[in-house]
Amino acid sequence: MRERFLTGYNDFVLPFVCGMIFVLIYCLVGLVRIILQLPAEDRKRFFISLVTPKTLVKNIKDIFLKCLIHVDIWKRNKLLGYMHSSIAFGWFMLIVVGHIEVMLYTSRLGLKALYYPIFFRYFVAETESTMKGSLIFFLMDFFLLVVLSGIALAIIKRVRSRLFGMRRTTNPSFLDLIGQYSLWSIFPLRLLAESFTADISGGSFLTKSLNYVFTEFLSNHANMLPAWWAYSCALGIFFFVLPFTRYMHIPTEILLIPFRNAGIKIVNARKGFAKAQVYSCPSCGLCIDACPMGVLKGNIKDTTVYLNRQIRRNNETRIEEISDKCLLCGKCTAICPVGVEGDKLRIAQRAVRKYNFGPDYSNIDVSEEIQRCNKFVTNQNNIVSSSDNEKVLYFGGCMTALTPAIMKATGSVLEKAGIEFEIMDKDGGICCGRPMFMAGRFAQAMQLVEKNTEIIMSSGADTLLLSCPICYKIFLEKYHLPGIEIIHHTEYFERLILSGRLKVRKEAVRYVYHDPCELGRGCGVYEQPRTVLSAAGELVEAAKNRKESICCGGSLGSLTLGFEKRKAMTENALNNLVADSPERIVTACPLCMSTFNRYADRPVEDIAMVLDRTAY
Amino acid sequence: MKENIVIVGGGIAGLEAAAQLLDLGYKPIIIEKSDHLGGHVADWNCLFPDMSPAKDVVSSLIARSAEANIFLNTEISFVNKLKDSYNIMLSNGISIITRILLMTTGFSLFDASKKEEYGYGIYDQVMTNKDLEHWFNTGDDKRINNSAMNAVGFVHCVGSRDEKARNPQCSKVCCITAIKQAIELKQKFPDAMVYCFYMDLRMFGKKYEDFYINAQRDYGIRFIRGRVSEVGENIDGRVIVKAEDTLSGKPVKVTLDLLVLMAGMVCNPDSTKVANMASLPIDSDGFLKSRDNVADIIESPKDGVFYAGACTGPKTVPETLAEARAAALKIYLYIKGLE
Amino acid sequence: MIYQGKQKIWADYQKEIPDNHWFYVRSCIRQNFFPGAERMFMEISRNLLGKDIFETENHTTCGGIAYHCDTIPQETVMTIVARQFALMTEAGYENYVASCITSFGNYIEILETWKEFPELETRIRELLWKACKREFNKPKYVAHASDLIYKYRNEIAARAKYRLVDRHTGEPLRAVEHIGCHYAKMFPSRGIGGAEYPYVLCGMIESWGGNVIDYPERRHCCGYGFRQYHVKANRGYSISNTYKKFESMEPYHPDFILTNCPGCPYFMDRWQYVIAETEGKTYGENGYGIPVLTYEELASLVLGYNPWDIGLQLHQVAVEPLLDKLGIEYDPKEKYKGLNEKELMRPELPGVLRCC
Amino acid sequence: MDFGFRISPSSAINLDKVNLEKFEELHRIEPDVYKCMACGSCSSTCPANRYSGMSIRKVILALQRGKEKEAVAMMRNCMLCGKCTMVCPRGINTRHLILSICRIYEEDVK
Repeated sequence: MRERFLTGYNDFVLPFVCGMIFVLIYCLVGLVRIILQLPAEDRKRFFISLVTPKTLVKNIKDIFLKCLIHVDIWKRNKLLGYMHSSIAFGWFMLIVVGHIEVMLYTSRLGLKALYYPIFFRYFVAETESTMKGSLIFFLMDFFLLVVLSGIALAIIKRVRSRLFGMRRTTNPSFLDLIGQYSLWSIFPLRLLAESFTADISGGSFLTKSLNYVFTEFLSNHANMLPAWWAYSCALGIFFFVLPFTRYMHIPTEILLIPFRNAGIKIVNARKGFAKAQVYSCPSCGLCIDACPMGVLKGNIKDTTVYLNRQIRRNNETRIEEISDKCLLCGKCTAICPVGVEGDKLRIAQRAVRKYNFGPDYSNIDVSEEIQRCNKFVTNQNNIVSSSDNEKVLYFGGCMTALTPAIMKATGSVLEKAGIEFEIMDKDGGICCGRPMFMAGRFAQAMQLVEKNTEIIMSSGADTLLLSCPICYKIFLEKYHLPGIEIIHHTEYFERLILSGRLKVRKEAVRYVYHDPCELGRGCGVYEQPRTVLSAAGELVEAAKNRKESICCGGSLGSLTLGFEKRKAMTENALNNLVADSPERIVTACPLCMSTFNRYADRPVEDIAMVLDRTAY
Repeated sequence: MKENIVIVGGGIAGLEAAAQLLDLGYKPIIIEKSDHLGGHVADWNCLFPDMSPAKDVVSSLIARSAEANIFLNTEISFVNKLKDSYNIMLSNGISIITRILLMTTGFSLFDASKKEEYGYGIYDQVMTNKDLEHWFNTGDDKRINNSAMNAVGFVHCVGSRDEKARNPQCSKVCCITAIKQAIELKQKFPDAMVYCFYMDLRMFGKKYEDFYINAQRDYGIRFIRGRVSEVGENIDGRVIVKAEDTLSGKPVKVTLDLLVLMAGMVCNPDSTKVANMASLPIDSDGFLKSRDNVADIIESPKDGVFYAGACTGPKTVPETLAEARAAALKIYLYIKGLE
Repeated sequence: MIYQGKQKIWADYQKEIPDNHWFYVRSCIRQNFFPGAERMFMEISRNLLGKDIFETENHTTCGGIAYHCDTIPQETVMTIVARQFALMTEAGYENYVASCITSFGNYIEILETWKEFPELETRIRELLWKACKREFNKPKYVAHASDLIYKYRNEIAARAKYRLVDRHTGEPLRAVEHIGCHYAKMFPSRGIGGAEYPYVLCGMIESWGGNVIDYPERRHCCGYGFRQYHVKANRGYSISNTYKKFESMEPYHPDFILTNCPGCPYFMDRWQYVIAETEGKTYGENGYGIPVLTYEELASLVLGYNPWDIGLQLHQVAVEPLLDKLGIEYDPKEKYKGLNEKELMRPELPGVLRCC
Repeated sequence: MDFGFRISPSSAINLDKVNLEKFEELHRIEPDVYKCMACGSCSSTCPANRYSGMSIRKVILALQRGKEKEAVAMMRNCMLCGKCTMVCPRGINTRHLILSICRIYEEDVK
């Protein structure tokens, strides 16, 4: 191996070197800014996590599996997974092997280290006889082939996205297109350039073979330089546009993973962690198919991928529209390969909205409610009755108030199991605060949380039972109720059945269970309702279920979706549920129940109602 | 087929019944007191809920009933009851002996000047629903000044559901007519504020509710629940309307460039006159009394005398036409029974 | 405004008023408010027109104020009225004329009630007999004194010395007429011209040469409303109503207001002073108020009586600008002289409202 | 001069003088606000009703009558729970309407 030029330099490296330097500086500045934007506490936590061995290992593992191998996409669709990992991992390996090669065969690199690993073949001469690193030659050609296969798939995907399990894909912006075309051209041009040079610099099965083909009709080595120029230019263009395209996700995701592993949450709507999420979005468009609003074509541009794009463009009008329209079902978050939290990001956008006035609950006196709910307090000294029974306080919530059948059925099931309970909001209660929270008005939501906490804490209960997943989520996340177990009725019923306190008669009825967004994706409760239903009848599954369950369309999350617009979503969700011809649709959320009931062609019930019918 | 059938009234009910009877092979006689056929509908411009032109409805009815014997400008002078028939003397000197009499005498529009507090006929800018339809038809009314129509009000239930106006029943069609006219005015004067003062809104018919929602959402017509108590005239000739906004429990006052009174339907005095001559009973609401208000609305208690349309109470156009068809069929069966 | 439309309504609401032989009952409060008014009624109808108007010092209040203030039960007010009718019967009269609008309304209401509930009339006859051993016939005709002046309006016009025309411009004077609420609002058919467009005062103004103004709040109450005024805490409500009327008539620049009720002229006159003091606002020309006259005073003025003889000095709002317009001569020095030529006390001049 | 009483402001609503500029702005964002037919379902189901007299139907009316202060006071205890949206027979998106009112109107109006 010897270097062909004394200088070790040719002008064609300039486009690449400039692009490289630009993108590195850009990323560095961005990194520093994002870290500075984090709240001080989060920043500290981040730095500590970087040096904690456990998180360090996890970071490396996650970055390798997610950024290079794209395991999440593999799980979803093999072809799509291969496409992503072939490009990412292949390119990564080209860079790694390229560097090894340069380090093995050259000394005194100096500034040449900037471009030698990329354009090494141009600067060296290698004869067959001196070729000692045929393995390396082979590896380089192999990974180039891998990347090229990925690029080929990417081109096919643009035309036939259905082959990759995607119905719809993102509409690229102009810069995205430039980035994409330059990315696509990098590797064919590299192949071309290396092939032209292969007789001088050596090559393996791919480059060498092509070289033979080329020399058949293009024997002049002068053809070499334009190919290398083109290759460098493609790289340069790609790097220059990278910060302004979706490809920014490549560097950002490497930051996002340690952020997430450090347990950082979105605080500022546009800065810090939120910004990292927005820039991590690869515009893959998986969220478009996931979005329940997608049944109406007009809503496609309101999916998370477009939210990220608009946030990057600071288009306030569109940001507001997109973030207010969302049902907050959380499905885009659940399926996002890079972990952009579409729902939380939107709530954060809602939170920055300016209101001239807002609610204030300081005038609300809860003493009457406290009086009503203190069944478990025996005397005026606030001593809790010492019975061995559970002391269950049942909070139906606003939505259950509109579906009294659920409240009645729940009460009846509890009675059958011999549970002592008190209904907290028999005559109307105070809202749990979740709807207010979803509207981004956190302080007001917390005021409601405080009011309810006061009532619950003075009730003497040891269990707080909820039948509404909307309430359940905020109770789990924002309420601090020491000594009181917060439990959803699906979980509680399962416990009663498993412990034998509730006997259930199994009937020959086919039930399908709809996972409410807030209960499933929101609180991770998937199994308990299924156990309960399996005890009461035959459980069949919806076409898309659990993490991928489709929102009923009634969600309080959306601020702007009108009643009429929701109809199509509800019907779509119903079609999904009846895939396996169930006789009855069962859910565990009063809002889902009333929404489905509006358009369903078969009975829709809450799980409590099923249990009330079958338990004894 | 020699049977004489006398239809009293050449409004849409009379014309429709005549057309049906002609189809059944009879040659009915229509007696109309005015100089034209079509009655009140002929004075109207468009009909709810599809805004179909009234003149199309009327002209098609006139065309279909053209073969009948039609006496215009003719009133009934007296009616003699013979053994099983009636001798009807007309004002033009002709007398007809008939066994079958179909009353399609319709209604009268409530005389809005009787609601003195609304100042119809006294204040310059007050008109009735009928005047407004006339303007829609001809564009001729000095009360409507095309360049100064900033605020317009509609008063529902003028002379309906009002004991003081001695007309306690609901006139049925005014609610939807007011909404129709409000929309039409708003279309002509998009910048005008249009108010409807109502007590109840009775949107009972096909597509009426859609019409109402349109008026609210698409035309921004303001509905104020409260009966107008009194109307005064401003120094510049505009009218000041006072009512209670019963939904907020506060008196409300507004200055308008035009006030349209939705005059209701009352029994036609001429109808009562003929009824008296033929000894037909009058119901407690002043309209003709049917044999039964549920099952036999188109039959009088007397054999051979039938009713159709608004002579038995306020009716919409489709209801009137349906009754006219039913009456024609009933007459046909009645004649068959006689033979 | 379509004048013919009003004429049609006026034609519908005419009532029969006998020309002569009336039993006259005075108002409780008018003699204090505008003492010249009732005296001039007697003067004009008896002395000038030679009508037979009988009055007796034995009559009392009709009980109307107490009735409308909810302080006496219906039987009581009916018995009081029955006694008045008994006085009329004893005097041999059948036609009953009241000076007060509320009285007029009260009589009509009671007669109508007796028509609907004859057993009530029987009971009242018993009560009256028990109380004072009197019996009565119901009057054949009940009229308000303004009905009579309306009836005599053309006779008065024929004898008039002045017409309601501005001497300087030759234009008819602009007059606001205000009818007492109890005149026709309860029983429209009992008032001349009905309740919505009463003609009783319009007729006088028209036949004496003036022009009647119709303004948006014409029908509105003057604000007196017994309970509103009698309870001091409610007086703000009373004056608010008067204020509303003045605000509404202001753009028409009326020359005077004509009334036929005891309370209305008093409150529309005195409240102009209070409005001027509290709001700093006056409604006449050059800081004056709008003179408020009773129909008797106006009749006396056109007939040429001396303004100070008919009690115009007792008005809060100065009448001099109106007198000037009418061309009526008066001696300002005589204004506060009593009948015996003795100087009465001069009232203190208000701060805002301009007076002479 | 103090007489111990004054002209009290009229309680009547004068529609000629009501400034509807803000309401028009609200209407541009919430066209459905005109659809309310004052059935009262929203008020009867509202959990905040018993605390601040909240009734979105009254709020809509009060804003159209220029009674902004009254409307804003009623909204004080709204919890945004969405029951009113659920029960509205005319499908008005009351929750967003409430948020829009909070953005357009101000608390300290005269």
